[in-house]
Amino acid sequence: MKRALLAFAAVATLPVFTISPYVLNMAATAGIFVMLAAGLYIVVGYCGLLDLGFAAFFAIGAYTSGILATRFELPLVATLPAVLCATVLAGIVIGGPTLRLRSDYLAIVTLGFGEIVRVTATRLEITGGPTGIYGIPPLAADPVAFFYLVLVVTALALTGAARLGRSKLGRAWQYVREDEDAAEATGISTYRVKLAAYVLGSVWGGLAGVLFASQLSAISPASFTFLQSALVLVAVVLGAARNITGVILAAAFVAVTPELLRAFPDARYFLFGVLLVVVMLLRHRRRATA
Amino acid sequence: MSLLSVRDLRLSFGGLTVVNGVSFDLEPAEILAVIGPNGAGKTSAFNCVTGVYRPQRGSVTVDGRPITGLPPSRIAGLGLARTFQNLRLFPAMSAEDNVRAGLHRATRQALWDVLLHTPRYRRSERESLEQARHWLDVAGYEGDPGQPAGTLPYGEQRRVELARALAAGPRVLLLDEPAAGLNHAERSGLVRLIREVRSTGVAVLMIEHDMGLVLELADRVAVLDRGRKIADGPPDEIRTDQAVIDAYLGDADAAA
Amino acid sequence: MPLLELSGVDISYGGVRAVRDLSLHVGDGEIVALLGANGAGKSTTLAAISGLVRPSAGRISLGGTDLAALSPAAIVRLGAGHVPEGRRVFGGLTVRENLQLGGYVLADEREVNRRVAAVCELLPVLAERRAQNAATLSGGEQQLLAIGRALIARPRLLMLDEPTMGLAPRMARTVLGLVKEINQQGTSVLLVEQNARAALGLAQRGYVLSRGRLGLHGDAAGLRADRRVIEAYLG
Amino acid sequence: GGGDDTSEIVLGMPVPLSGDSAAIGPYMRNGAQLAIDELNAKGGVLGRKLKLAAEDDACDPQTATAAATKLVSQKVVASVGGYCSGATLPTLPVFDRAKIPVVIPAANSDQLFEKKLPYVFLINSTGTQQAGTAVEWATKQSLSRVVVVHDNTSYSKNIADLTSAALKERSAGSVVITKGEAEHGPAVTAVRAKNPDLVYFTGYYADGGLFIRQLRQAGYTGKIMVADGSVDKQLITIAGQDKAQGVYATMTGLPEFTPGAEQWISKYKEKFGSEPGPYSTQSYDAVRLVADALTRAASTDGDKLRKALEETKAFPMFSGPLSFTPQHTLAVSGFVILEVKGSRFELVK
Amino acid sequence: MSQLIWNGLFTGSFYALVALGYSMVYGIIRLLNFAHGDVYMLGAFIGYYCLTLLSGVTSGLPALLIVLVVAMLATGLAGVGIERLAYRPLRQAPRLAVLITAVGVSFSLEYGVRLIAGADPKVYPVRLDGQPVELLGARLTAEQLVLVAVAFVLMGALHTLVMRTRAGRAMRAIAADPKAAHLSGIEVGQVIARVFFLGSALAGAAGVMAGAYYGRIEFLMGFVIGLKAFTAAVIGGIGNLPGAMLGGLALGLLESFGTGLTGGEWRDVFAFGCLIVFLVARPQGILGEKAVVRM
Ligand SMILES: Nc1ncnc2c1ncn2[C@@H]1O[C@H](COP(=O)(O)OP(=O)(O)OP(=O)(O)O)[C@@H](O)[C@H]1O
Ligand SMILES: Nc1ncnc2c1ncn2[C@@H]1O[C@H](COP(=O)(O)OP(=O)(O)OP(=O)(O)O)[C@@H](O)[C@H]1O
Ligand SMILES: [Mg+2]
Ligand SMILES: [Mg+2]
Repeated sequence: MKRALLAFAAVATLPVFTISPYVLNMAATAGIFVMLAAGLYIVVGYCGLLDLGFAAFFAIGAYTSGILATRFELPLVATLPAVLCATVLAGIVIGGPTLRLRSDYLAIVTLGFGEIVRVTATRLEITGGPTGIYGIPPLAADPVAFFYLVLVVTALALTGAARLGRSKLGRAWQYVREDEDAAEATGISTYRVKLAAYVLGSVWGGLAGVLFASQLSAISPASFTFLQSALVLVAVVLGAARNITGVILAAAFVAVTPELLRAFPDARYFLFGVLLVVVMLLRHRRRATA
Repeated sequence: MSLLSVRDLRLSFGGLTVVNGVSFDLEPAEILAVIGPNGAGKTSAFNCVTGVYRPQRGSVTVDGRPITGLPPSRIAGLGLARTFQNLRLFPAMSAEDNVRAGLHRATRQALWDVLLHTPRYRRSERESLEQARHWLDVAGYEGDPGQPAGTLPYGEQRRVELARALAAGPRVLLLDEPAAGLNHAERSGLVRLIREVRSTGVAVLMIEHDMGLVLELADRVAVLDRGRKIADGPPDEIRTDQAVIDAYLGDADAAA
Repeated sequence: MPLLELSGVDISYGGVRAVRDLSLHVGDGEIVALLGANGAGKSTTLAAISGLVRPSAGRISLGGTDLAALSPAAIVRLGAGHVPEGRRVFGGLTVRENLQLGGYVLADEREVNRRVAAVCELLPVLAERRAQNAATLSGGEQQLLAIGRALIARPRLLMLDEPTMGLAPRMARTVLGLVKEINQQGTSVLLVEQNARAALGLAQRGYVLSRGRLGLHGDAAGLRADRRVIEAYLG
Repeated sequence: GGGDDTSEIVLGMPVPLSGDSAAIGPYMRNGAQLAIDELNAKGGVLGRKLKLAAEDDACDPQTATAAATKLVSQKVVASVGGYCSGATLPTLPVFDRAKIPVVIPAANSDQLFEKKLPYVFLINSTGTQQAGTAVEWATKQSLSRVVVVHDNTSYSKNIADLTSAALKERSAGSVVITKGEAEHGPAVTAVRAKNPDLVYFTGYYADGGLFIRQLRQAGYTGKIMVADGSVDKQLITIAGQDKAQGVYATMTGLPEFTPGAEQWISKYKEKFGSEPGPYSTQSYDAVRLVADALTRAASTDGDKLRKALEETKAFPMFSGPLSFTPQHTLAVSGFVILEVKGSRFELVK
Repeated sequence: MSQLIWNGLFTGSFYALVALGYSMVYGIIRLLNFAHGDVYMLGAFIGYYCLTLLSGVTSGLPALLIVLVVAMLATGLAGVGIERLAYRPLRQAPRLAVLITAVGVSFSLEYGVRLIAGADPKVYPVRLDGQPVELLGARLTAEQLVLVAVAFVLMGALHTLVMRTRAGRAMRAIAADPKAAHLSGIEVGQVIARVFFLGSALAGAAGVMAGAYYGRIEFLMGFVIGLKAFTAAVIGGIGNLPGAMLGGLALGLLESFGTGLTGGEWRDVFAFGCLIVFLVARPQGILGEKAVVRM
């Protein structure tokens, strides 16, 4: 806890050193990604449900707020209730019938769901088709203000996720992750517990989507691909030694590394891939010898 | 009306009938032991009672209320708690968190209390932790309550499982071979514990191969063989029943 | 020279020492019992002999060969057989396939099938369930399968980790009888068993582990008469 | 840096260098680089050398925004990039806020200029113009059943939708292929079921080549036309020369048809070791246009540069002389019809 | 109608071809091998360069066959190498951990090839270009028939290998319980390496075939097909090879009909929608067995 506060304070001083929009933008991007990872951590890390379509909830949040804000000229904040409703609904609609499935079958269903959402966004008029929606008003126009907004929201989201994880509900998620049948036999309604994880994860993802829409002022299906889902998952798994602090670092790593590698435009994803492997192997080596 | 009543249970897999017309009743504070050769259908019958399997025929009632077809978690909520023949702990979680699974239904925590860390929430957490430790004590657990259950030695794992079942505050405790893997000293601890539990009015349904334990504890013994109940009665009667000796005990043990 | 020899073996799990400075041996044709309370380190010792965990100090040799550099599979080929704690049958495979896998190290498939048939004769329960998915067997049936599987390869050293756990009294006697029979055919046995009475009845010698250290050891008759053993294990 | 008068003038260029449009980025970057090298060889602009800063936008809004903020931080004088409309859109406010003019060589969605951002200029013709050309041609050929095939990228769908709308009752519907996939059998079957006499493909050459190949293999004998994204020699190689014969295209001028262009192509080849590709010419022209405007503005100041761009009159480009409409789009589009003959596209008179 | 079915079957056979290798690996170590599709891509590129090299010596079908063998060997070895370097050190780690290195390997392969070969699509020097024939109201070519047949034969052979042989038993034993597999004398590492070799070689072969059949290859060509292979493998029932085959065919048919019914617009929505409904109705996949719950 103390360490988390220190880290928070350290990151909060960033604008003292630089107000380069590029650095702040990168930091905000990382923050949003951390928030996404916190949401997915609830689903995958705590509850052990393999979700390969998490970007769908990200998209639902971003599109809901984007559409409402541009069509009805609402400020982005005013769209939050609708975003909450939409993500909860989406969580229930997709989780409801499918959460009785086991691990990898669930993975396919979520993968399919992610694709369905993305393709639908590409096809519909209201979502702006392949070009997407443009001209979304920002939550905070000034990069420094937006940076702080993201920082605070992400910190709250992380705290929330961590607190949930330590609660009765969070333990129930972990029981399900460890041994679903035993959990059920012990009196835990695994279905409802899983649905709760799914819905809460989707709310987190949706809220991250609102931040995202604000940051970019434009959203399009290209932001919500399977690759995005996979990268969030990478962050969660890379960071997860059942510990949410690790997820923060990992998410920041996954979000920022490709940016840092811009100096090598042609090789950057090659290097990113190699780095992922190396980091994972090192991480594991350290654990093995510990 | 019995606390737990099983009538004419029948379960088959494909063509194989595993439980065939089994009936028994259980009253509060009664210990019923179920014995029988390997593969007789004891665990399967347990699984029917606790909702893991859905029997093709027959009924299970608690206080006269039919429970067949309910999901296992609902049945557990009605006061049936069990342990497993092949331990089913949550291996990466600590012993005390394992026990807290049993407390799940009794603990109330609102989402807002959790997110805001209200005093109410903290109290509830503290209480559940204390209770978990209490039940670990009761079950005779001696290790570190914070150690991941998967790394505990077998005997300790059994105790954690028992504590988890007890923590649920059951009216019927179903134990599947509770003494397996315990040595002599540990076994006596188990006997004491089961007696204690019974004295609080809890009914115990117990599968066990350790005849000594069965004779020592059980009020009644039901014997299964090839899915059918072949005998049912007080331990002394069962011990000398020729069918039971043939199917289960063999000669040497009957003498013991 | 003894068939199996451990000298000064230490084993730890991520810093926690489960076994310390353990030395023991099993001679050719012997049955040796390994006793101890829960968590004493019995299963860990067997795992180390099989190569599933590696000792941090000390030496283990089988038939004079140091096992340190050998893979678990190579140790099996050297003649070790291990019926592990918790049965560990191959779920999703049939009983027959499980038994055939017991003979994986033999190249001759027909010989394997002959031995499978022989084991099925010894344990008719398995024969009855030959085509059944091993995961659906009852607890006791799985235990028998695990034992049967280890017999196929006809190991020189058979390690049994609580083989009678979950077996009905009749069946438990059958299995122990089987162990004796196998031993008489020349297999050495290292037996971990909670039923100390039965174990010491069968074994020539015994070791008692407590908290990872070697406590008492000696011949079975002596141990059976030892007050401390009686109190803790025989009652 | 902008202050120092002898330092380089940096032009930013967000283009896709990774992701599934990664093939396009290098063509654009090379085209722009060629222009810059030429200009520098003549002494640069305003007495200063030009420099290109190409950044990967991966056709992804987030990466593109990062690229744009990075370029803004580097104090570029103008941006000459933009390929995918969806990824280009979020970069516009970033540049606009910093008063940095953007000359978009490739992306051409209507949304790019709908918001009337003062610093944004499009030098690619719009979808409407291309669709108009295609429909006009189809009418002249009296083709009465036209099927439009697109790949659901914003560029491709835009042309397809506009074309369908303009065709009115002569449109026999549209079929969608998936970008990057190799098997178009189901789409081919769907096209054939509509029994068209013209198939207008508005996607990119890499898919177009395969699509044409499979369409012909399936026995389609009617006419085929492709939009400018498919006008590339690779289309012919991928489809196979025999199958590509007689394929028509709507296109805004190719270097081949501009006087002196042979020389341009060989210069490009010499420098980069490959043929120019999609949007090489537009990127080349974008840089030249900005350089011209800089010279006319006699300053690197964003406002002055914008004004100079707005005042551009008949600036010679591959696609014809350029002037801007008040919306900052091309006043005249120079669309022509091409046809595959042998191993190359040729102008249809 | 029959054309739709044929299109679906043909596309599906391609998916199945890749899915078979995927399913083998996946069935044994439960690895979501994101890099599998990229090995397919690697095969296509290796084939491309070999054919270019050979173009002076031989050409046409014989060249293609030689190249097929070379590419299979090369991708098989690449698969073993990848397993050795990136997956094996994580054997003890949680199952999902390997997923990360798999994503990393996928990126490295894709963009590594891009570094070497460039982002432009390449055109295969040798192309199968059959004359279509009419059969039962569908147009199909001999090449297509051969490809479908190859997929079926491979499925049969692999299924026999896994279900009937000693090696196959060892593979399934590892899937069920690696520790117990050790105790049965199975060299777990070796068996897994062999499975990777086989799976990767199959993917490589499919890559060369795709190159020769479609004629166009590019560095991201494996990504989508990898996803589809994964989908097919799961839909078919985890680790079940005939299931993977059926899963591939089902996916192909769904896509074909999705295009037929919606003009391609909603193809993926249609296909995935059907799959989701199917899985909800049959949670163990097409041929998968219901998981045994024993307590
Ligand atoms: N899914 C199944 N398919 C086929 N047979 C099954 C299945 N599940 C259980 N059986 C068989 O049903 C019989 C009863 O099993 P059960 O586990 O109830 O026995 P048990 O009395 O508990 O035996 P043990 O004392 O060995 O634990 C066994 O012979 C087992 O093989
Ligand atoms: N994977 C593991 N990680 C950490 N500690 C472990 C692990 N496995 C066993 N231990 C510890 O090693 C010690 C010895 O355990 P072991 O299983 O060998 O005991 P045992 O004598 O077989 O007991 P039992 O009779 O209960 O089976 C115990 O303290 C146990 O907690
Ligand atoms: Mg049982
Ligand atoms: Mg043990």
